[in-house]
Amino acid sequence: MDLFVLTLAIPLVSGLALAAAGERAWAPNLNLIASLGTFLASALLTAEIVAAGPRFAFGEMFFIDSLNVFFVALTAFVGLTTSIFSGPYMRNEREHGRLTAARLRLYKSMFQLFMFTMLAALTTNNLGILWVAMEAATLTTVLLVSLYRTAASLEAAWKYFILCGVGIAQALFGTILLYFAAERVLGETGNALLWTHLVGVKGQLEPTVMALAFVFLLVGYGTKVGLAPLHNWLPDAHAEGPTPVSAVLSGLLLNVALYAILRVKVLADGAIQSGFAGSLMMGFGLLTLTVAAFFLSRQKDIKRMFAYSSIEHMGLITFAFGMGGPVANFAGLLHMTLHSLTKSAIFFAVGHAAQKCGTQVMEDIRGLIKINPVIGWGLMLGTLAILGMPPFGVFASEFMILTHAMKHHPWATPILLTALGVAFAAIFGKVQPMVFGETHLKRLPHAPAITPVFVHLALVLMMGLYIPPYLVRWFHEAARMLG
Amino acid sequence: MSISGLLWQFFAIALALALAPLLTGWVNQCRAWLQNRAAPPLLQPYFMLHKLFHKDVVLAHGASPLFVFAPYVVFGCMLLACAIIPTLSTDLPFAPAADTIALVGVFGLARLFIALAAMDIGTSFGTLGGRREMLIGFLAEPALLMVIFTTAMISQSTSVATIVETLAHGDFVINPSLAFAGIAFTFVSFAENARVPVDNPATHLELTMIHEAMILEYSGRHLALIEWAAALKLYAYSCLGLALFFPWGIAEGDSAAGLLLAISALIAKLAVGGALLALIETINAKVRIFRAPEFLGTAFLFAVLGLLVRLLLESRV
Amino acid sequence: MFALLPIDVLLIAAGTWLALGLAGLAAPRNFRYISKVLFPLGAAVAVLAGLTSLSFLGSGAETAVLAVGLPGLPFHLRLDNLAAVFVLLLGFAAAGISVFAAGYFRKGEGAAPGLLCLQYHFFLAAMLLVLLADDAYAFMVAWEGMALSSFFLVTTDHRHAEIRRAGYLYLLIAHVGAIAILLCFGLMASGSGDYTFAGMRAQSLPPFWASAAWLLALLGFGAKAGLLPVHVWLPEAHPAAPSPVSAMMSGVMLKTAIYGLLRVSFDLLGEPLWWWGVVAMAVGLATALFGVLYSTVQSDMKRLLAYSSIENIGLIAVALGLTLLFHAYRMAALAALAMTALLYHCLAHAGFKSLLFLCTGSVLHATKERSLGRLGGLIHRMPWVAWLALAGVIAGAGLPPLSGFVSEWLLLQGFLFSPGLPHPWLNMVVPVAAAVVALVAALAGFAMVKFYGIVFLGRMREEALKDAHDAGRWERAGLVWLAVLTFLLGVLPTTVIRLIDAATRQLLGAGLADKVREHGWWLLAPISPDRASYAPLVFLAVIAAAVLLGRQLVHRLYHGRLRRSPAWDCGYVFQGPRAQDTAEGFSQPIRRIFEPMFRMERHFPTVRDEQPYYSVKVEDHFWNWLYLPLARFADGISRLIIRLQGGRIAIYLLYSFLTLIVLLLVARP
Amino acid sequence: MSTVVPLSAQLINLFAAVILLLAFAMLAQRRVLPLINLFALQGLTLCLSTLVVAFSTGQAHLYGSAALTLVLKALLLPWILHRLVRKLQVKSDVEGLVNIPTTMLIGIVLVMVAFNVALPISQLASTISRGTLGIALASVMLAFLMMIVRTKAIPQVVGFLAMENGLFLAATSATYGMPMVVELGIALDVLVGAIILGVFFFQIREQFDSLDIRHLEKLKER
Repeated sequence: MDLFVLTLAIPLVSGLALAAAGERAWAPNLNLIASLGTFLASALLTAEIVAAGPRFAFGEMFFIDSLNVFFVALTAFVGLTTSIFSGPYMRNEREHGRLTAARLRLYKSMFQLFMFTMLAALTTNNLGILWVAMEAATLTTVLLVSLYRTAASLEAAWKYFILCGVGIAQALFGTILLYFAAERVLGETGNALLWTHLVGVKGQLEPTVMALAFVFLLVGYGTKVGLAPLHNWLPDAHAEGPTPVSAVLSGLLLNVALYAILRVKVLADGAIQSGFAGSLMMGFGLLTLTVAAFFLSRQKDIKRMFAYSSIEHMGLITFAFGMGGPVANFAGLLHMTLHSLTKSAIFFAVGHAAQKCGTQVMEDIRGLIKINPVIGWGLMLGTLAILGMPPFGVFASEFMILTHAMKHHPWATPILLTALGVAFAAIFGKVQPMVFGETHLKRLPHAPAITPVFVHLALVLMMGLYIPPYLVRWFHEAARMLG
Repeated sequence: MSISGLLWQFFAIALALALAPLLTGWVNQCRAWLQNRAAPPLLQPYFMLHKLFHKDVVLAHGASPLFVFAPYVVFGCMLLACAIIPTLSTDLPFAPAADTIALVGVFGLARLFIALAAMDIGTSFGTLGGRREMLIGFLAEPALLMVIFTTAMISQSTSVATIVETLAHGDFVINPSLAFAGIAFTFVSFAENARVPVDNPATHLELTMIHEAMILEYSGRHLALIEWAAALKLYAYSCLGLALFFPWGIAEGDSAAGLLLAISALIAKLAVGGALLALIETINAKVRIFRAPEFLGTAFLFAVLGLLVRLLLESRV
Repeated sequence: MFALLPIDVLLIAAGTWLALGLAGLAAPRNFRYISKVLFPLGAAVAVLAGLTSLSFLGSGAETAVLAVGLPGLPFHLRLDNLAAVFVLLLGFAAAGISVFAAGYFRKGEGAAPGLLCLQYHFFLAAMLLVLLADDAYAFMVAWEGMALSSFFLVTTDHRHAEIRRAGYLYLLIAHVGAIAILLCFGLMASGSGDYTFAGMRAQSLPPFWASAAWLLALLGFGAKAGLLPVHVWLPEAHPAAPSPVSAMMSGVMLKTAIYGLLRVSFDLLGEPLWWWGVVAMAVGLATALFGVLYSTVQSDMKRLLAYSSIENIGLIAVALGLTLLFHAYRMAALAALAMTALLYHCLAHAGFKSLLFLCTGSVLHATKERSLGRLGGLIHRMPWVAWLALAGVIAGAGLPPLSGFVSEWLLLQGFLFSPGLPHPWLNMVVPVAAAVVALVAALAGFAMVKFYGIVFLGRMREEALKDAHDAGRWERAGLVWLAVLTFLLGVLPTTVIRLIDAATRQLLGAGLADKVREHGWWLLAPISPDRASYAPLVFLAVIAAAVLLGRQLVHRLYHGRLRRSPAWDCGYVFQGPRAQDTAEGFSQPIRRIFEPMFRMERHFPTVRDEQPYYSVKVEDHFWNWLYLPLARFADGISRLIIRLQGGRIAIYLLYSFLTLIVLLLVARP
Repeated sequence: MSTVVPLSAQLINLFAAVILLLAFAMLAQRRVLPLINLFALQGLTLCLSTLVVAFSTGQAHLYGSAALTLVLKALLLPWILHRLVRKLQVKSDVEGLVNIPTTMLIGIVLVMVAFNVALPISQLASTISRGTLGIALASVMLAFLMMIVRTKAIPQVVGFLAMENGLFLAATSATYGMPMVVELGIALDVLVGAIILGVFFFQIREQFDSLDIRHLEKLKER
């Protein structure tokens, strides 16, 4: 069977099945198996694409090239580790009485459907379908955010829904404008939203229209990426949703939204020829980075803080892609990968920590290293990794971004330096006493599923010291494609 | 390094050992005369030393080996200082071992040991003396070094022998910088040798003493060594001052005639110098300990002025 | 058979350290295995590294490339003479410290020994890699690895909030410094985009950008070295760490920062500008004076030593400034003189400061006490530690005939010739700077007397000190090793200078070795014996002869009788150990004379006090002048910015709306 | 172009104007049920406009779009909203953050902005309905404004849906509609979104005893 079809079908079918089946004993296993299956299919698909080059599926509706296949693999991988993590985590939540069986069913089903929408958004060749999938991704996660049905989680979900809904509406307007511009070149063949066709004629697209379209798309999808000042939904949703959801929101949804912007940027760049899109992204990136860094220092809730850290990194990545060129794009892609691995690892550790301490308030979490050294070290190393400490890989991409900025946009470096310094001071200052220090809590008897944390961190560590050549080739190709 | 040179070197050391107490005695005598007191005999310091060497050492219970060891080190340091300062001749085999900067180091080493020894017994006066000594030390050292810098710049050398040779035997040049340096050096020597107005070697008044406070617990041969070392230090400073600022008469080679002349010149200069020292001590009052920074600050100022004058007026000669 | 190059040996050494660290994790709680097997092995590796670089010194550079790192930028490594001097320092200092550590870490104290072993050996390996790195990425990875591993070591005892705070401050400043270094590399590579050091060497920057890069380097490396005003972490972190770690940080890690500065200033940037020298000298003088003044007023023995490290780093920076000046004006011989002073002081400080920190470790173990006010008289209980510490104290006070004096002597010699500078202002101001150096040296003597006198001499201020025990065998061995190094560095300056001359020659194209070699191995005369000379062996021999002869003569001519009695103390009857000076009392003159330099909080007792007490707390002005305003500023900004997140969805929508409208109105391609 | 504008274009422009008028009317409407009715009316107008375009251009798939609009926006969504209002017993008064005249003034400014932004694009367009792109953008913005100024959940959602109306108008006016598969996807999303919103209303109502979103202002930075 076609690997691509499998990759998309497994989450869709299992999501529907989980919704239909209800909370049975085998449901968690099905969830896990489905994620595993998706991952295996995507891994094989990746191998196939790497070996045989880009391909279409379902006519020209889906298109897998070296840019998105690596996001597909990453998405499936994080999806898998999140399922592994969420098994014991959700069981504990249920034991604590925070969730009912019905909600667990909702969670599993929606999780798989969310994976489906992500994968569809990544692989579609049609910018309209991309929009549809992005909207669907919002819809599948909005109920997950309010899973606990607390006042705060409802509020968070409502804001998430409204803000992202409005944002995505703007993206639709942008898509319409894009279609409008494309139709003038490609004619009414129905191919005018197909990226593979668009990219061929990107130089002929009307610059004025493309500029407006890009603005709408950037503001629209940028809302989902969490670009300041459109980011306001993000911390609330991350903090109030269940931790696995925070992990995938941070690790995957933001990436996919950014991916959508990147696809459009290629077209805008081709049409406008003046670095307009790049400057806009750089501006947004810097603003986001700075704003998020200053938000960090006043956080009290641990998940909220790491949500802001995600915003910060999205800003950095946006900045990198804004700079453009093979090096910066390479760095941006690398940073996206590493950020999703690291951030989801952190959320796993945070989830366990918060569960053990029974709170998300950082002042009440102390001495994790005594309560559970594995969680403590996981959180510590994850934090250090996300802060860009070598030898973790995040440093590698930050190294490239900073040095590239130094070379081409030296004016931006003081801002970058300030923001990174402030972020470091804020995050590390909060995490250190949580991990170290005295605590009155006792060690808990049962061990958590902490393997995903260390698998992620090991990967991140490896990328800091050694990026396998095939990965490099692949990144290079993707970076070149982005222009 | 010739045999005769070595001999003259040892002779210079022996002369220092012999003359140092005499100088102290001479200063004391002059001072007594100036103060209308009956003067002790000129040889009184020798009697003192002899008496002290005879006495048993009374060692406090808490004394550590460092306490016993320190007087010898101090004595050795002062001896070394006397060995490298050209008292009679500039051709000293030991002189290359230490230049003026190292000389400051030697005094510093002695100071460190005596201050540590003062703290060793653990009495209130000992530590008090130790800290005051170190205080004077860090105030005096920069000034002394600036003085040395001034002279060193004139001769393009920090070696004492070379400086003296340059100053004594070069063309006669009026060096106003040397006047400043000389004043600064005088100030520093008063402080370093525990003299009025910084310290009073004749008092055991608790609140004012510095040097005496440090050696309160010493007795017998240890005390004798320390007193002798103090005399040597005075001698060394005097000789250094004389060598730097009144270098005439110091022999360059090791001819017997030159050295004889040098000895007589030295004794004459020391006699005058000692009398002047007594005079200055008499007409000044001891200042409070916290006026000492001002006193030595002035010395430092003079030294820096000397340096600047040297750089401004004399450098492009 | 293929021959192992020195660089290979060093790489193997680094690898072995990493392996030893991981081996510690294999049995993290097996105490004997870790302390008596792994640490001594680590010491052996350190000796090997030291010997390797010893044999290497003087040969041409060797390079290697490791197959890790970034794509297109694998780890480039290079062993040249500059690196070799610092590897020598690292190896020999680390050997002593590791041996000491084998006896130092005790059961049941703080973290699991395996973890400590891991962090410690990673720290060593990272430092070695810093010295060997030959491209920006490898350097940064090693540099931050060094910061990270030492951070974990500093917070070994993380139960105390102040230790955590110290660690936090340390890592924060280290990280900011690292970003500055990264930007410096970025600047240096900006033309070619080649991030290897070879690439940076090959290109020359315009003066403006070269200066920017140099200033960034000064900031970045200064943050690690402890230069003003980014020194604040140092007096917090060094006391917080376990003593071997303090020794390693102070003795070795600070020197890696100096290494970095040298590398950037002389190797990578090409021709330095003269005013860099002025900046370095000004910063160095300020740092040295600040460090020594604060060192004299401390009441915690490790803090005292930490500030003393700041002082020494300041002196090294002064030497750097002098070198830069001379080099910029092409006075090669003098530049070589100043550079030799610099390198010599690095070596000397590594020896004596490690020694002193280790001594405080032994004291800490024996007494559980760090506060000077509760120590005293330990020379009676801990003679080994006390006598070995004396060597460190003499060297630390910069007195002959030990190591600290040689470098200060060389430095002052350098100053003496600064009037030759062809610049009307400089040749006047620079010699005066020598006076500050002299003041610093004298004050260092004050601090050292205070340290030694209060800890080891006098009477025991607390009853509990009677149970203090001397250092164990391992600790003693480590101390002896470092003391011997300090002694050798003190009495064999010509030999050492001939060793480090290769580095001077590499950086400046001129060296002292030829001159030095002319006058025999015992006489140090960098220019000519007429101008200046120093022969520590003769020096030592005269003093030793005087001591021995004096003793023999006195005993022979008179007698050697000795009686014991209570101390006299001017006849005062009450003589408790409390009557001795406290640490605060001892430094009272300094506080008084240099009052404006300190920020003091004092409490004076009054007549009516029920329980009268006196207390004084000395704080760093820089907190109030720089750090607190910065923190307040950042806090103020973040207070403003968080208003963005006011909770109202309407406002959020408004942001989105306004962003859109603004962009639509301004977006013109 | 001084030639006579064809009837179909006149009709389309008329319908567009009606849509804009309805957008203003919604902005001014204080009560919930009439608001929903206005929304339904807007959907109906949109459907008619699409039909005219379809008829005059012969774009077959636009008939489908029109039907979809009719079913979804003129019938289904208003019906759902009506049911919700009844079930949740929402008080009929709609409170605004800003008083209505001010809102209207801002609205007029927005219309001017929208026209200006859309002008260069309309000039490029070849469709008969190109003039309406500015109106589409304006109604999107007015809907956006409504979302900002309303403090109750249901009017906010109506604003959200009205925005979709504007988008749809834009799609038809500029490009004769998107490809069918996209249209269907969008419609599905809107439907699912509406259903989820319904679920939400119940949850919010259950939690806060009110649909006033001023209860939803707890999550913020302090």
